Amino acid sequence: MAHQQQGTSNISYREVNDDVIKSMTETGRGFYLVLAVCIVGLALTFGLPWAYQIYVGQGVTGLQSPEYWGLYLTNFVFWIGISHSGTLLSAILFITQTPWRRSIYRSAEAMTFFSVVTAATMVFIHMGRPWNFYWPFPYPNQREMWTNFQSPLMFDVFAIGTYSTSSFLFLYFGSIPDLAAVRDRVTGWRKRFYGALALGWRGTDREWHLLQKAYTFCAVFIIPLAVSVHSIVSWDFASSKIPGLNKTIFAPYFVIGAIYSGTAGIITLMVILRRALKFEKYITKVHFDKLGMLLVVMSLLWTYVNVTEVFTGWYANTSYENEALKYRMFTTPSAYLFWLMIACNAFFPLLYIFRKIRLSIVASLLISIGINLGMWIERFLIIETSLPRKFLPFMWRDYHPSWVEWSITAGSFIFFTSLFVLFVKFWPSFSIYEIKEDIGIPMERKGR
Amino acid sequence: MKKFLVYVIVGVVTFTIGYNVNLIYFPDLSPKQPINFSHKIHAGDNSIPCQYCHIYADKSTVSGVPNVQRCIGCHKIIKQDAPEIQKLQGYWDRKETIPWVKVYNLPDFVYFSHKRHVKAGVPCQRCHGDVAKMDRITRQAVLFGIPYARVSPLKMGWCLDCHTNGAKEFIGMQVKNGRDCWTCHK
Amino acid sequence: MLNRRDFLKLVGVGGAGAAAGFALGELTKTPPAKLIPYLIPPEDVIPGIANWYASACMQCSAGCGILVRVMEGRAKKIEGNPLHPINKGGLCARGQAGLQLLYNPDRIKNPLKRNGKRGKGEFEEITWEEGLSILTNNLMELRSHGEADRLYLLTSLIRGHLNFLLADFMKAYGSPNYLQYDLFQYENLRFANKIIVGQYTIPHYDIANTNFLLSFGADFVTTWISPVNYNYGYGQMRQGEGRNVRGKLVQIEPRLSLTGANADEWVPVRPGTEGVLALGIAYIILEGGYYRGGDAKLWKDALKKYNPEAVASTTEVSEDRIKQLGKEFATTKPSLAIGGETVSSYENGVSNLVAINLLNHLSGNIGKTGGVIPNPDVIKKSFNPIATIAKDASRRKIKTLILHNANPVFTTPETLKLKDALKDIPFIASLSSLHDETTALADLILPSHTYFEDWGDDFAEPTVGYSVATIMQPAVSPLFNTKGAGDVFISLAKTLGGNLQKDITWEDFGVFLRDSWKKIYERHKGDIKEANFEDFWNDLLARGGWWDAVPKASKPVRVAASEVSAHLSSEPAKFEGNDKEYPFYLILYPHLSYKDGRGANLPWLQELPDPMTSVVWGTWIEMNSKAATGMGIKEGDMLLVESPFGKITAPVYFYPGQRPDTISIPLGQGHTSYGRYADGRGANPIELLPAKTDPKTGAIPLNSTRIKITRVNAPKSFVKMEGVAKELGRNIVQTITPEEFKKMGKEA
Amino acid sequence: MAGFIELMLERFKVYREPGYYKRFDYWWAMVIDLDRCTGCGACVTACQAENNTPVVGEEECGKGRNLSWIRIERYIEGEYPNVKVKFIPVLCPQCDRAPCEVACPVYATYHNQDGLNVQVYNRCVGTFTCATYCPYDVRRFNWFTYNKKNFLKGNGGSSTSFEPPLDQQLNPDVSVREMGVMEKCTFCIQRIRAAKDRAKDENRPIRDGEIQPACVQTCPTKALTFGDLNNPKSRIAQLAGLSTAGDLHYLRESGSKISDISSNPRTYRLLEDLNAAPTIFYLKRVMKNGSSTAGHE
Repeated sequence: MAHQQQGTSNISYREVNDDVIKSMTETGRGFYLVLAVCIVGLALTFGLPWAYQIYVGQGVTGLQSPEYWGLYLTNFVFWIGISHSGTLLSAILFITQTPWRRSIYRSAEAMTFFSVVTAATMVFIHMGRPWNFYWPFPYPNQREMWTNFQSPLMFDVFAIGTYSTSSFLFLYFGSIPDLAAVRDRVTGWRKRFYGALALGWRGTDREWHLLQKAYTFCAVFIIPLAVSVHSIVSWDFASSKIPGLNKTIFAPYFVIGAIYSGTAGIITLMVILRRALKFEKYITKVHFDKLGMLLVVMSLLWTYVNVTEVFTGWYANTSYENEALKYRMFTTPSAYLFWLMIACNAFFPLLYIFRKIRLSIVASLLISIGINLGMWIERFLIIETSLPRKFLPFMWRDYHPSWVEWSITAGSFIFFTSLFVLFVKFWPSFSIYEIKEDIGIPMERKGR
Repeated sequence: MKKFLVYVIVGVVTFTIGYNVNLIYFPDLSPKQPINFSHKIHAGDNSIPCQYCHIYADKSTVSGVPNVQRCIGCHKIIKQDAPEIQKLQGYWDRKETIPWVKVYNLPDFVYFSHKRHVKAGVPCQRCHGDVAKMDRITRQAVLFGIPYARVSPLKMGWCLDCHTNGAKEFIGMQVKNGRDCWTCHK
Repeated sequence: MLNRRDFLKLVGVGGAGAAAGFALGELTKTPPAKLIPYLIPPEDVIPGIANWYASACMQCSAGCGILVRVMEGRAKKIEGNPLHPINKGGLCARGQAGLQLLYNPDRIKNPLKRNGKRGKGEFEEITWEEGLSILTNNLMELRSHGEADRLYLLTSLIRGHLNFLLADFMKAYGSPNYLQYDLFQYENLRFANKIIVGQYTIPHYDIANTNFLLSFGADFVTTWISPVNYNYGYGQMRQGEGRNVRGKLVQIEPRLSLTGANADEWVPVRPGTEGVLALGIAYIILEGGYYRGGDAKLWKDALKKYNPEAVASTTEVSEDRIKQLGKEFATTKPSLAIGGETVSSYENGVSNLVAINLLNHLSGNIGKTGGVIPNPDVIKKSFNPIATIAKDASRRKIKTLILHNANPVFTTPETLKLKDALKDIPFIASLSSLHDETTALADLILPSHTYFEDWGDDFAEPTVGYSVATIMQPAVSPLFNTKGAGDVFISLAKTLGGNLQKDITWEDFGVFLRDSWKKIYERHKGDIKEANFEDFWNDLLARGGWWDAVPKASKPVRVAASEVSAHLSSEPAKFEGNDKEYPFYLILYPHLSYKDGRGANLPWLQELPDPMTSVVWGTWIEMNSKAATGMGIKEGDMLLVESPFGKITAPVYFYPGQRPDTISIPLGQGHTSYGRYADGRGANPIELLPAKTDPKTGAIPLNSTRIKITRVNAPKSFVKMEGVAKELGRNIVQTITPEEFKKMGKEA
Repeated sequence: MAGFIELMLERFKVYREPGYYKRFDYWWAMVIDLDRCTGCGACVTACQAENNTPVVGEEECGKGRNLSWIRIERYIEGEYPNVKVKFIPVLCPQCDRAPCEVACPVYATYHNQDGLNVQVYNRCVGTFTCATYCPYDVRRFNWFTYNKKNFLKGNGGSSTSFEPPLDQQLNPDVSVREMGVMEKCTFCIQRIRAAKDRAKDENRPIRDGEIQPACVQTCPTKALTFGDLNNPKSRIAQLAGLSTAGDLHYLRESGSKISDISSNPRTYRLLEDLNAAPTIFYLKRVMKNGSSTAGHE
C-alpha cells in the first residue's frame, strides 16, 4: 500500500480540481476532430445501414434459417459482457475498500452504463419490426395484451432495465460531490447545468453521510445484480434446446467471461484515457499491475469453464453435441476463430504472470485488446456454431454475415466511443473527492 | 441567426406533429358518398329492415353492399324524379356500379364474420350506431351537434370487451374461446 | 433566458407549423377504400363464400379431376376431386400449380401479329376480328389453290370432344394432317402392349392391389403416365386398409429415381440392358416351371440364350440376384412388372417394353386384380409425329401450320432441325396461351383460354379399367382477351363455309360440348341413373365427370412366342459415341415439376425443391462422386457436357444413387422464350440428343447417347436446399424391418 | 397483493394440470405414414397455394430463406450401390410443450385451446427467438416485403412474389404477411375456422375427416391424415394407436414416450427426446436396414 500512496500523494488538491475541470472546459481542436470523426463514422457505419435495413427488411443481413441470430446478438452479449466489469469491479473494490480503485472507477462505471446502452441498441437493431420496439414492455393498453413473463427475453428486458438504471444511479451518486465541485468552478450555462445535476450539494456532514449510505447500498445491490444480469443473458441461450447452447454451465461461464472481458476493457480504456487526457499521474502503473493480476485469475477461470464445457460435451458423446463441437473446433472457418480465441484468452493473458509485462503499457494494451477480440469471438462462436448444427441435419447451413451486419458491428464500437467522448467532456471523469481522500491529507484513514 | 434556427426547428417539429396527428387521429369518419343516400329515410322513416338490402349479412363474412339492381328495383316506382334517384338511374342506365366509400374498414389481418354476429343476435346498431338516425353514414357520435366520440372504436380492446362480458347480453355466456387470438386474427 | 416576447413568438411559430402540418395531412390523406357493389348479382355467388367448380386438370396427360375454389370470380385453389376415380382427391405439385398458369403474368393477353422478322419475337397487338380474318383468308387461299392437304394442325394430346371437333374440322377442310404431339406420348408402351396385351392402349396397372411390383425404370410417383393414380396405388400397396401383406417394390434402373428411392430394393442395372434383364428373369420363370401356359416349350426355346450367366455379364447384375428376382416375381401373387420412361427411351425401347410385358404374361398377371388390367380400347391410332413434321416442313410440304399448346421446338433435339424447318413454313398460326419457343416462330398468335376459362372434357387414358370422362367448365371468366380453341375453330368454320359450315353448325364450343354429351347420354342411357339429360348434365358438372364404375371383363389375349420374339432385340440398347471419347452414359429424365419443360414458367414449381437433390430454380447434372474423383470436380462446379451432337453447361450434384458410369440430367429447363420465370434458366439437355426417332412409334429416344464432361469456369447457378443428407444416428426417419412389420400384423 | 398472488398460483396450477385440455372440444393432430410418403412434394406446393406463401427466388433460396411451411427432408445413407433414401415431411408439429411459445416475449405465439401452436402475425416484433428455439426449424421469416421485392433481378427479369395478376390467386382467408414477422404452418387454421363455422350453423360437432389441411387434402398417396385426437374414435387416433381415451389423456398429461402408450409399434414422434411433445405422429417406414448407423445415440 505504501507504493500506492506514493503514486498520488505528491499531487495537490488544486491540481486535481484543475486537471479534471480543465479536461471539461478547455476544448482543443483534437476533441472536435475526434467528435466529428465519431459522428460521421456513426452516421456512415451505424445510422445509414440501419436505416437501410429498416427500409428494405432484415433480409439485408446474412441471417437465414436456421441462423436467425447473428452478429447483432453476438454484439449484444459482447457489450453486456463489457458492461460487467466496470460497475462490478467498482462495487467490489469499494466494499473491500481497495484504494487504487479511486482513480479508475468513474470511467469504469461510465463504461458500464454506455456499453449497456450500446447493447440495448443491438436488441432493437436485431428486431424484425423495430417500430414496435415498445411491445416487449409491459404497459397497460387497450388491446388488453400483456407480455410473456415466461420468456427469457422478458427476463432480459427486466434484467437489463434494472442493471442500466442501477449502474446509472451508482455512477451518479458517486459523482454528486464532483459535479458540485465543477459547479463551483465554472460559469455560464455550465454553471446552470452542473448546478442542476449537483442537486444542491453543499458538502454538509449530513449530505456526506447520506451519500455514503446510498453509495454503499448501490454497491452492495449491484454485485448480485451484475451476476444475475449476465446469467439471464446466458439463459437466452441456455434455456433453448439447441445443442451447444443448452448448457448448465452457461450462467457462470457468461459471468466469468463478462468480468474477464470487462476488466480487459477497462485496461484498454485506461491506456487510452491516460494518453488522451494526460492523466498519467492518476492512472499509474499500480493500476495496471493490480488489474493484470486480476486478469490472470480470470483467464485461468475462463480456461477452466471452457475446458469443462468442451470436456462434458465430448464425454456425453451424443450426435448433437459431437457435431456442434466438431463444427466449432475442427471445421473451417470457425476452427480458425476457435483457436485464435483460445490463444487470445487462455495463453497470452498468462504472460501477465510476469510483473514486467503487467507494468508494460504496450503489452497491457495488446493483451487486453486481444482478450476482447477473443471474447467477441467466443460469443460469436457460441451462437454461430450451435445454430448451424441444430437437430435436423437437412437444415444445416453456414452463416455468412453481410456487410450491413459488419458495418453495424463496427458502428457499435463507434457508438460506444462517441458516448465516451461526450462523457469525458461533460462529466468529471475522475473522482475528484476520492482522489483527494487518497492524497492522504489531513489524516491517515483506516482501511488501507 | 441562432434564434432563426430555433424557429425553424420548432416549426418543422410542430409541422410534423400536426401532420401525423391528423393522419392518425382524424380519419375521415363520415365520408361523402357518390349518392346522397340517407339511411334515415330508408331504415328510419320507412323502417326497412337492414337485411332487406344487406342481403349477405346472415350468410357470409361480409354484409354485402346492395347491388344496383336492388336499388333500382324499388326506385323504378318510388320517387323517380328526386335528383339523387336520377343519379342512381344514371348509374343504372350506364350499367355502372356505384363507387360507395367504405366507412367501416377492418385491417387485412382481422377476420370478422357478419354471419356469426348476426346469428348470435348482436343488433347491427351495436357496432354501426343508430344508423336509422343518420342521414349520411358516420362513425362520429354527435350530441347536440357536437361530435364527442366514435360510434364504435373498432379497436381490439373494444372487440374483446364484448367477447368476454358484453356477449352475455346476447348469448348468455362469454364467447367460446372468445379471447383466442385466432378467433379474430388471420 | 426566454422572455415573454420570445415565448409568444415560439408559440406562434409552433402553432402555425402544427396548423400547416394538419392542413397538409388533410390534403394528402389517402382516399378511403371503395365498396363496389354488383350491378346485378350473379346467381349462386355470395361474396366471402367460396364456390367450387369441378373441372379437369390439363397440366399433364393423366386426366385427373379437380375442384377449383372460386371466390368472387377469382380462382383461389385447386384440389383433387375426391369422387374422381383417377386421382381420388389427390393432386400432384404440377396440378396444384395450375393456378399460376391461369394468372401467369406472361400469358398472351391479346391476339398478336408478327411484326419483324420471324423468330425475333416482335409482335403487334390486333383485334380478334383482324386475327381471325388473317387466318380465314390464309385458309381460304390455301383451299382455293387446292392445297387444303397442306394445312397442318399440331396440338398437344387432346382427348376430349375438342379432339373430335378438330378432327371434324380438318376432315371437312380436306386435310389429313391433324397431328398430336407430346414428348412423352408413351407410344412405345402402347406398341408393346399391342403385342402382349393385344391392345394399342395403355392398360391399367393395378399397383394398389399388387404384392410384388417389379418396376423397370418406371418413375411412376413423379411423372410417369398417371402419377397421382399410381401414387394412390403405391400408398395402398404399402399400407392400404384391409391389406394384410405389404406390397414389395423392386426398382431396376441405372439412376435411382424418386420411385427407386421408395423401393425396397434397387437394382442398378447397366443402362440399356433392362430388356435383357427382363428376359433373364423370364428365363428363370420358365426354368422354374412357374409358367402355367401350354406353350412353355416354345417360350423356352425363344429365350434360351438368356441364361443367368449371360444376362449377368451383360447387365452387371449378379446371377443370384436375377434368380432371386425371377423366383420372387413368379411366386408372389399377384405380381406386376412395369416398364417406364427410362426403359422406353432407349433406342430399342419397344423391345425392352415387350420383354417386360412378357414377364406379366409369363407369370399370369394380365387381367388379374393386382396385375395388368386392360382398359377400354381407344379408337384413335396415334404416332409421335414430330419427325414427320420436321421432314414435311423441310420439304416445304407444309403451307400453313396451326399450333395449339404444343411446343415441339423446345422438346426436340437441335439435330432434328425442327426450328429451321418451321422457318420454311409460309404461315404459322399459334393458338397458345403462353409465349413458348414454338409460338415465338408464329406469324399470328390467337391466344387461347387456359383450362379454367374454357369448356371441355377429357377421356383419361389410361383409365382405371373402365371409361372415365372428366368435364371441364369455365370456373372463372376469361382474364384476358382470349378465346377457347374450340370457339376459334367453330368461328373459322363459319367463315370458311363449304363443308365446314355443313359439318360444324354449333354456335360455340360450349353448345357443341353439351350436344356431344347428349349423344353420350343417349348411347349409355342404360348405365346412367339420371332420368333426363338436364339432370345428367347438371350432375355431370357437379360431379366433375362421368364414369361407369363397372370394369369391363377382359378378353384373353393370345400371345405367340414366335411373334413376340420378333420384337425382342437380344442386344443391349445402343448409345451414340464411342466409350473412349465419351465415357458416360447419358440418362435424361422428366423433372418432377416441369416434366418436359411445360412447368418451368410457374414460380411455385421452380421453387419446389427436387425431392432427390433439393435443387431449385435450375438444371443440374447428377453424377456419382466416385466418378468425379481424380477430375478435380467439386459439387456445384459448372460442367460442360458434350455429346457427339451438342453441348450444354450445368452445375454438378453428387448423387450416390447413380451408377458411376452414368450421368443423369433432368429435362425442363433451358427455355429461351417461355416467360420471365423460365427464360435463361438452366440448360436444355435435349440439345445433346441425336436426330433419331423410333421408326415404329415415332418416339424420340432420350437415352441414346454417350457424353463426356469437362470442368469449366462459368458463373455458378446452383442452389440446393439440403444441408447435410445424413441422419448421423439421430433417428429422424425411423424404420422397422419388414420382418418386424409382418410380426406386427400377426399380433394385432 | 396476497389475493393476486393466490390468483396467479391458481392459474398456473390449472395450466396443463390433468384435465386441463378436457375442457376443450378439439385437439388437432396429424398422422404421417412414412411408409406411404413418396416425397413427391405435392404437399409443398399445395401449402404454398393455400397459405399465400411468397415465392422468394433463386438467390434467397440459396440463403435458406424459402418460405414453404412444409418441406420434405431427404436423408441418404450408404454409398452406391447400397443406397438407402428416406423421406420425411416436416411441418410445424404444434408441440404441446412448445419451446417457441415460452420464447416469445410478446405472446405472438401461444398454444390455443385446440392444441394448436398459433402465430399471430401482427403481434410479432421479430426477435427470432421462436425460430431459434424451434428444434424442427419449421419457422419461417418474412425477410422482405415480398410483394414489392423483385426476386428475378439476378436473372435480368422482373417479378415480385405476387406479380399481378398472380396476386388474384391470394387466399382471402389468410393474410399476406408483412415484412419482419415470423410465420409457420397453422394446420390450415382458416379451414378449421370455416369448419367450425359450418358446424355451428348446423349445430353439430365437427365430423371426423371434415377438415383437411391443404397438404393432407392433396397428398396423392394419402400419407397424411388430420383429425381430432380428443376423439378416440377418430381416424388419426386409430392410426396412431391411441384408440382409448385413457391413452390420449395419459399422453397429454404425462408427456411420456409415445412408444409406451401407443398400441401401434410404428408410431413415433420426431425428436421425441427433446420433450417438446409434438402432435404430429409419424408412422415408421418399413425398410430393410433402414436405421442410420453413423454416430451414437
